[in-house]
Amino acid sequence: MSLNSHMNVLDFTLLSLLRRKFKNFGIVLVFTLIVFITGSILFLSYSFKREALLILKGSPELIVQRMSAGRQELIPVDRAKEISALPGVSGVEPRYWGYYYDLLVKANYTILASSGSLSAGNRLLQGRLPGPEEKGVAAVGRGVAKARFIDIGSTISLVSSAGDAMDFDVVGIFESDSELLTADLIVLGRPDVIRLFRMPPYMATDLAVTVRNETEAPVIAGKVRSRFPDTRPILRKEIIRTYDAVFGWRSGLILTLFAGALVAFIILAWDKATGLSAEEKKEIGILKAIGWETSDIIEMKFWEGLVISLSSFLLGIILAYVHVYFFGASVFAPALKGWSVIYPDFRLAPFIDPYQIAMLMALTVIPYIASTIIPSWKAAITDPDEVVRG
Amino acid sequence: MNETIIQTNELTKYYNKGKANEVLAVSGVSVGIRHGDFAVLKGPSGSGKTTMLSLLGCMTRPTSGSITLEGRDISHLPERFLTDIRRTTYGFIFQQFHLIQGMSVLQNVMLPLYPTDVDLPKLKKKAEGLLEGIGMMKRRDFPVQGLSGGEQQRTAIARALINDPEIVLADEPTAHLDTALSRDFMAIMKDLWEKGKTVIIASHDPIVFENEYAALVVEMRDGAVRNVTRK
Amino acid sequence: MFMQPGIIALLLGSGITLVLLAYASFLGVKIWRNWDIGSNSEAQLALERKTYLVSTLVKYGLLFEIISVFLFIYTADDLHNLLVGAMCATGSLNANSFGFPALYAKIAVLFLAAGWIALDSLDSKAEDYPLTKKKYKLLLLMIPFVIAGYVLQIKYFGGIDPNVITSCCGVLFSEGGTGVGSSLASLPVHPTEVVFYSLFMIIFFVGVIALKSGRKLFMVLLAFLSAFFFFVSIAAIVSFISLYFYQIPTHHCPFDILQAGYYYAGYPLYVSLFAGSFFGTMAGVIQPLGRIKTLSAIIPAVQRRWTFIALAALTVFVLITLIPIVFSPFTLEGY
Amino acid sequence: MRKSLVFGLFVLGCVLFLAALGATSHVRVSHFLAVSRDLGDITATLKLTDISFSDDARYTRNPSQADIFSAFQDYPGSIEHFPSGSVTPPPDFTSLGAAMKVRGQ
Repeated sequence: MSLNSHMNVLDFTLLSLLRRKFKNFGIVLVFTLIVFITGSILFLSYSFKREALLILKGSPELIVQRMSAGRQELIPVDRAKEISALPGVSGVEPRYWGYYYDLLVKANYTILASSGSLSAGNRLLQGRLPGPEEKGVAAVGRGVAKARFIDIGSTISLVSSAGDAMDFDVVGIFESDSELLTADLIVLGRPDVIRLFRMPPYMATDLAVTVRNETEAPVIAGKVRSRFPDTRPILRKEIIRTYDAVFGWRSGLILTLFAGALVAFIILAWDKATGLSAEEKKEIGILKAIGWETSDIIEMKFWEGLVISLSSFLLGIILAYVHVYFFGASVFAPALKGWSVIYPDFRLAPFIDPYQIAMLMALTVIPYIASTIIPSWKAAITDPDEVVRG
Repeated sequence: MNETIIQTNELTKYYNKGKANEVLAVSGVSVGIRHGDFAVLKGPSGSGKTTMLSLLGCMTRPTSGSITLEGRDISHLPERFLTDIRRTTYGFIFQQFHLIQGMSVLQNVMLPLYPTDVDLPKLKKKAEGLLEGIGMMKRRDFPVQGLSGGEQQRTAIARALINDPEIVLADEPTAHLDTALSRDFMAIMKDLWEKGKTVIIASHDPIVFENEYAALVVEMRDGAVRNVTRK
Repeated sequence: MFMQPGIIALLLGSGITLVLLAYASFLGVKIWRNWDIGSNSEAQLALERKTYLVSTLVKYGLLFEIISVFLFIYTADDLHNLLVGAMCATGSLNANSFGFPALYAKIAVLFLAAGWIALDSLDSKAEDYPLTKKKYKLLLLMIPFVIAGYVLQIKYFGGIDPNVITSCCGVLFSEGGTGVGSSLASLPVHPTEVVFYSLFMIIFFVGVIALKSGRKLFMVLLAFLSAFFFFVSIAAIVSFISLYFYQIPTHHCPFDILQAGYYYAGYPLYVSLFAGSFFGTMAGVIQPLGRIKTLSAIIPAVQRRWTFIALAALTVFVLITLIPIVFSPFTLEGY
Repeated sequence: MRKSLVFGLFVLGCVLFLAALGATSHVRVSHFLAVSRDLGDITATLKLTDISFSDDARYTRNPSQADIFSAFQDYPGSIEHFPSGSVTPPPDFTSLGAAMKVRGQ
């Protein structure tokens, strides 16, 4: 047995598959769809995960929040001083931020106080950020700009907690490459945020702590917690781990829900393989009678499974790739993203490696192939003698 | 050339042994077939001819007794090796022709050697040669289901010859043919026999067993040998 | 912990492998107990036909097991973000005591299944199937490993607590540490290099003699050396080969070379190592079978072919290990 | 041409196409990696902690941060929204005479 014989058997298999075009193309179609759906889910969540991990590498190492009755409360700014006195802490800065529900477009914005400017070469902001103490100006995310039809130079009007309208000149808009981070942001000067939310004086939303050595962040978090028992320190590492778990969890959940469809397909494959028509059975008997061996028939059945699953697998992966990375996963994104008004519209970076491929194989090809083994063997042991006896 | 090629000894075959539908198809058959014999298994249907042919052709193993092929006992060989023997030594022509529907004449002829290490273009050439020899070349790419009975049988003959078999077996070859076509078939068989092949035919058609060159006629009834005539 | 897509895929894939191999051994027991090659009964014929099914099941089982080993390593690697302190797959696998044993069980299944398939192909070449009874007993030997691999992997994933601080590979393989990992890394670089390359030279030499002369002694010697070389190579990969690939003198992880950042160098590396040591060992293992009459004509040719494959694969393996050593400016002088 | 060759070419074509996609993916990933430096800059400057992934409800916008707002504020009766909320829409309260609509449904 060498290469020629395998190629010949493959030839025959293809010929034989083509004789039952509709049935086999139907199976390839359904299988492709299964790979496409599974692949889209995996690619999408994996890319989100990798992007989130990269993006969040720059976020504060430690956030200190004050809790009251299990809810987050504003934190007195003067605690910053005490925390910065802890050994290993290099700086503490209060953060002022909150959510704003826009009745007009029924969307949630994130309002954030500016604290400094971006580095000079940053290409992701068109215009500039408001200065920390500047009043009456704003930088907004693409999503907000689209929802409110604004551009640089227009004004955006928000209603403060006191009920009066505040107008801001838009001086900066984030570029679309940054939408995964900034879609719903409105960056204002600090005095404006305080006025908009009517925050009491000397209070901030929470404190961002920078540490000299990140491996010591948990120790510092412990110290903060023992000094201020009503606080909740959040480590960057924890956030990153949470994101990792969450995306894995989400796609796992969808996959589990989707498993029903997969099982249905496997049953179809099993049925197709076991329900050999009398004609097919007779053919296999003839092949055996004219000199094909049982293992040749098993090989033919192997090729049959391979041709169907490999074609579907490759087509499915290609479609999933195009769907996720060229069309922004238009079919599944809503399920993963939730039902927002401002959908961050971004092009995902295609992080793909053998892991995704192996995972897809284990989820689609292996169950299919496995479900055809025993039926193939049953077909292959057809007695050649039966054909002779008619 | 007159030494024995196949020798059977007390060959017995049961189907479904030990079950309610047990059938004794062949019982205690001992015959010897020589190189270059033109042998006919003669007898009414149900006499065990076909089972005998199946046993001689390595399609199935005997329940007891033995078959020796060129001095080698093959009655206990596993199926894998029986197939090997069948593939290299035998050409089989079935009563119902047993062509594979939906494939062309040429493809059908080539089929037996697909799982061997043969080069496909070479195999194709050989198959075309065989088709040429029996006047089927014009039907080369015809799907087999569109052929007449005689043409189907010619295709089946070409298929049986693709592996240059030493022994050609045919089961009731003339059952579905009219007299003229039956004579054509016998002419082809005679031609093969003259080329030195051993031909074994199971039939109850006088056109077959009353031939002058049918050297060995084994008459069977109820699974046993009634009469052996050697001319 | 089980909701990660990687874990779902792994449990599904290796679960199927488990079912296939368990069914194969169930059939194996049936065949082993009722086998009688001399009989022409219909029951014996049915058993003969079942052998085809068992071979097919084990072959697919091996194929799926290969995918599942990779998937297991990838998933462990992917989990390191969830675990405090884990920097790569090694750290994740150390998150609890089931990680590495699960991997070892899976690798054992790989070798056993491959060995079984080799025996099976040998057996089917002889007309009386002389190895059948032995073969199916061996199949039973594999089952505990398959089950252990599956159970350990479930315990491993079930036992992973994303908050547990695990030792990352930097800590694990640091010279002062304890445990299997660090004792591998503690092998000093230069002596390991010398042992590794000289052992390869010896194997190559023995292999060539075995090829030329076909003498029993050298075949058996080759088998022992190949099996030993497998462990030496794993130690060498942890000790110095991986360092040359990463070009970092402290990164001893044997899994990261499978990643895109290192041009997937790990795949040819491990494939050639596994194939080489497998065929080298098998060439000697089948030596005693030469005494069986129907196999005696077949075995020498097979041994020759396997020895040749083994030498070729091991040469490729060693050449791959040399690439970064020769072509990169990185050196381990002083470490 | 023999069928096995046609199939081989089909598989080869698909693999090549995938390889081409892989190459473009490499370009896009490296583009993203370049952009991600600027993104990291934004994260660091504005001290952001979360990605703008699901802003359907306030409390899903910054999942890593404890919230001033109760989980039930936007959709009364909605079960804890994160992460399962993405596949579980809030319950329908129209039977209680309450008017509530989910965008896009």
